[in-house]
Amino acid sequence: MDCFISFPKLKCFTLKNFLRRWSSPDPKRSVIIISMEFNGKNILCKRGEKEVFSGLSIKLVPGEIIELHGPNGIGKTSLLRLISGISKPTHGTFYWSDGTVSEYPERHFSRITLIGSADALKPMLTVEENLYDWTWLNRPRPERSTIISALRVFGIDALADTPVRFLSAGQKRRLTLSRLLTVETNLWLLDEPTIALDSEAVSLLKKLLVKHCESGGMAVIATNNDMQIQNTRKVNLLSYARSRQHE
Amino acid sequence: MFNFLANPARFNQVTDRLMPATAGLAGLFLSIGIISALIISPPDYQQGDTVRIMYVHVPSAWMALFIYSFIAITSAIGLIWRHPFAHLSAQAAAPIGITFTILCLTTGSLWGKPMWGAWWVWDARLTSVLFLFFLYLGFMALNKAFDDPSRGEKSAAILALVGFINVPVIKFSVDWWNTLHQPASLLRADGPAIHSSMLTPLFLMALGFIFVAVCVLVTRIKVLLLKRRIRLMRINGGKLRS
Amino acid sequence: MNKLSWFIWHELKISLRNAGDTAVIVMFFLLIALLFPMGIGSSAALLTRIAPGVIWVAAILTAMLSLDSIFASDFEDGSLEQIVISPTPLILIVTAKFTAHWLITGLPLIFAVPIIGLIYDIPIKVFSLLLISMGIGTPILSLIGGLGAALVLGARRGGVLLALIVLPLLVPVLIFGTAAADAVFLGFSPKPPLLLLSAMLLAALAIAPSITTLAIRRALE
Amino acid sequence: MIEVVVEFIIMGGHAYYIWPAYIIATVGILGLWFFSIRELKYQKQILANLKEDISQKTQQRKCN
Repeated sequence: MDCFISFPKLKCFTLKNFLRRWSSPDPKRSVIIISMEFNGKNILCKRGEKEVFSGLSIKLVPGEIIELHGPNGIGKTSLLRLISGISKPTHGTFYWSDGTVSEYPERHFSRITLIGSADALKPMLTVEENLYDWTWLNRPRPERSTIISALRVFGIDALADTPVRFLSAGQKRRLTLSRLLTVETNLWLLDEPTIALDSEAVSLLKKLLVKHCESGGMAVIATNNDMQIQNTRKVNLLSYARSRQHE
Repeated sequence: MFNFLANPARFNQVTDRLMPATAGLAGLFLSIGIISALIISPPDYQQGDTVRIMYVHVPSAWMALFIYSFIAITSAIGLIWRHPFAHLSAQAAAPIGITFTILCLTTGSLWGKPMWGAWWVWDARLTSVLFLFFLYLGFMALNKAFDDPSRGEKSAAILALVGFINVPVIKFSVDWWNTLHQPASLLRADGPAIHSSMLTPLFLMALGFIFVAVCVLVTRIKVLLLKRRIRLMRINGGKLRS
Repeated sequence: MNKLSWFIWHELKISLRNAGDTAVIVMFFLLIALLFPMGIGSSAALLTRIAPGVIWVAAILTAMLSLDSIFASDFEDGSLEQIVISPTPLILIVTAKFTAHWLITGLPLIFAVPIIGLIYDIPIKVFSLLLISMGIGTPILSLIGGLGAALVLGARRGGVLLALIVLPLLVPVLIFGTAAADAVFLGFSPKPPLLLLSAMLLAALAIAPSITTLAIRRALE
Repeated sequence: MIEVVVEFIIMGGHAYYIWPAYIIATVGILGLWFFSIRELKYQKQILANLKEDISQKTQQRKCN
């Protein structure tokens, strides 16, 4: 019989803890990429009540890219959601070299950028407003110039004032990816970044990834087709799978 | 204590042994209670024999409130310590609570007809039990509203907590509202102090109700455990991990 | 503080871009208030007597109507996930969403009350009390309603379920909101109900945002 | 003897309210008890069948 979760002690909830965990980064010091390891130890992930994978440990060294491979439903997206901190793993922990994610969630969130399969864009807002508001969500008040330069890199700065509902899927995907430029974070989590992208955008994304890794950044990419970037480590989740379909 | 009962296998062993005892006690208390309520206790000098309905109405009101606080406490445990067994027992207790609320409302209106001449009386306590009924309904509806049962349990638990904070507020505001719109001449139900000879059947019936509730709660928890196990077996395909 | 005001402006931009929706909400409020005389008859004395209750019930139903959209659109297009994993505390964003909802649904109702006041010819004293009680009471509708909206995130019949969950919790607001305005008819001072209403507002301000953050985190898990 | 019984039944003229109240109470409690027991047996039945056809499936997998 599967035994239930043991009885963890309730961490004392003091104001000091609350303030320490939720102190937003001081705006003067913009977040420089501090080269820092990130790893997770024997993670067990459940989707609903179904076990997806277990006993997975992952180690990320600065300047390294990991590509997650495996058939559909193996848990690539679930692993990205676990790393990003949206959902907590049933067992196992993720930790940076200076503390676990659950102890300092706010510091963890300021070090990652998640580009999910769904573009989180508001159709009625314009391109620039979408990017501006998303950047202000993650960093103290950005300047308009950084937004426009990010759009220019992805070649959609001409559409700055058109509402997003008039954009094509590829343009929307470029707008979502331009978020990587407005906010310098250590860890990029990309979920199927190359869908709906034309070849020019894909090569642009590869160049950005390489530049990001040279400056000490890291990336985890969940994708089905190979990205052909040099020093990427391919991790196949099949060996950790728990579900009947993949055994 | 929670960790000890948390393991379903151990829970089943313990409850299998205790079940006949509690069921017997429930039957015993109920029978003595009914006999003393209907025959032994004297009719009230003011209300005559209708006071006998009180022996059913008041304990079911107590049970309705008691089970709702049980649900709130187990939900709080489930949320704070992420204890799925607590959510399970809260979900198992809800139908029992809602039955006692319905019992309380029907016997209340049956008592109101001879006393105040109307089936539904806007008495403060009766109205707050009516809203308690809707709180139960919201809890059960939210429990079943999601495809993924663990999602349903969590949001229903949070609703139980918020509802629990609200029960005294609703009671207070309905009291205030009642005194506001109260036509002066109504005879207050609990005017005369309850005579001691009426207290014994009241407590006997209350004890009987409590033991019945415990028995049914344990059976329903077993039912939900079995359902969970069957669901997991279907998903994970026959390979029962240890 | 500027992050809060910025996100309120962000939410207002989204709702006001298609301004038609907000006008629909006020029209719905007027329509409900105008339906009652059709059912109850047009004897002036009766209408003025029930006017505060009618206006409060209409305000609660209108709030129910527009509560569903607070989190549902963000939940579907994935921006709720972006909000949860951003360094800004979630409680700030949730409070901003509730204030934006109040500005879109609560405030226009208070401006629509004078029109209904004329139709029901409410005396000036009752009318001013009604405005004050609406001013204190409508934020509670947004707060507790928003909490309900977070609970039904991703549920099958979200709209109906939201009303079933939230209406019992709003009963005290309805009782004290109407009592404040009825004080003139029943001849007692309106101060106690208004004070109790503001006490409820403070309690809702304390409880609703924090429990909504818990609900959202558990919803996305 | 019969008048005592009859007088007990009419309950001082309020028989129409007292007896339905007690009947509803007993129906409520017995119904609660009966349905949960029936559900328990039903679920045990499903579990038994499920275990059975899983053990059959594992045997088939072993032999082919």
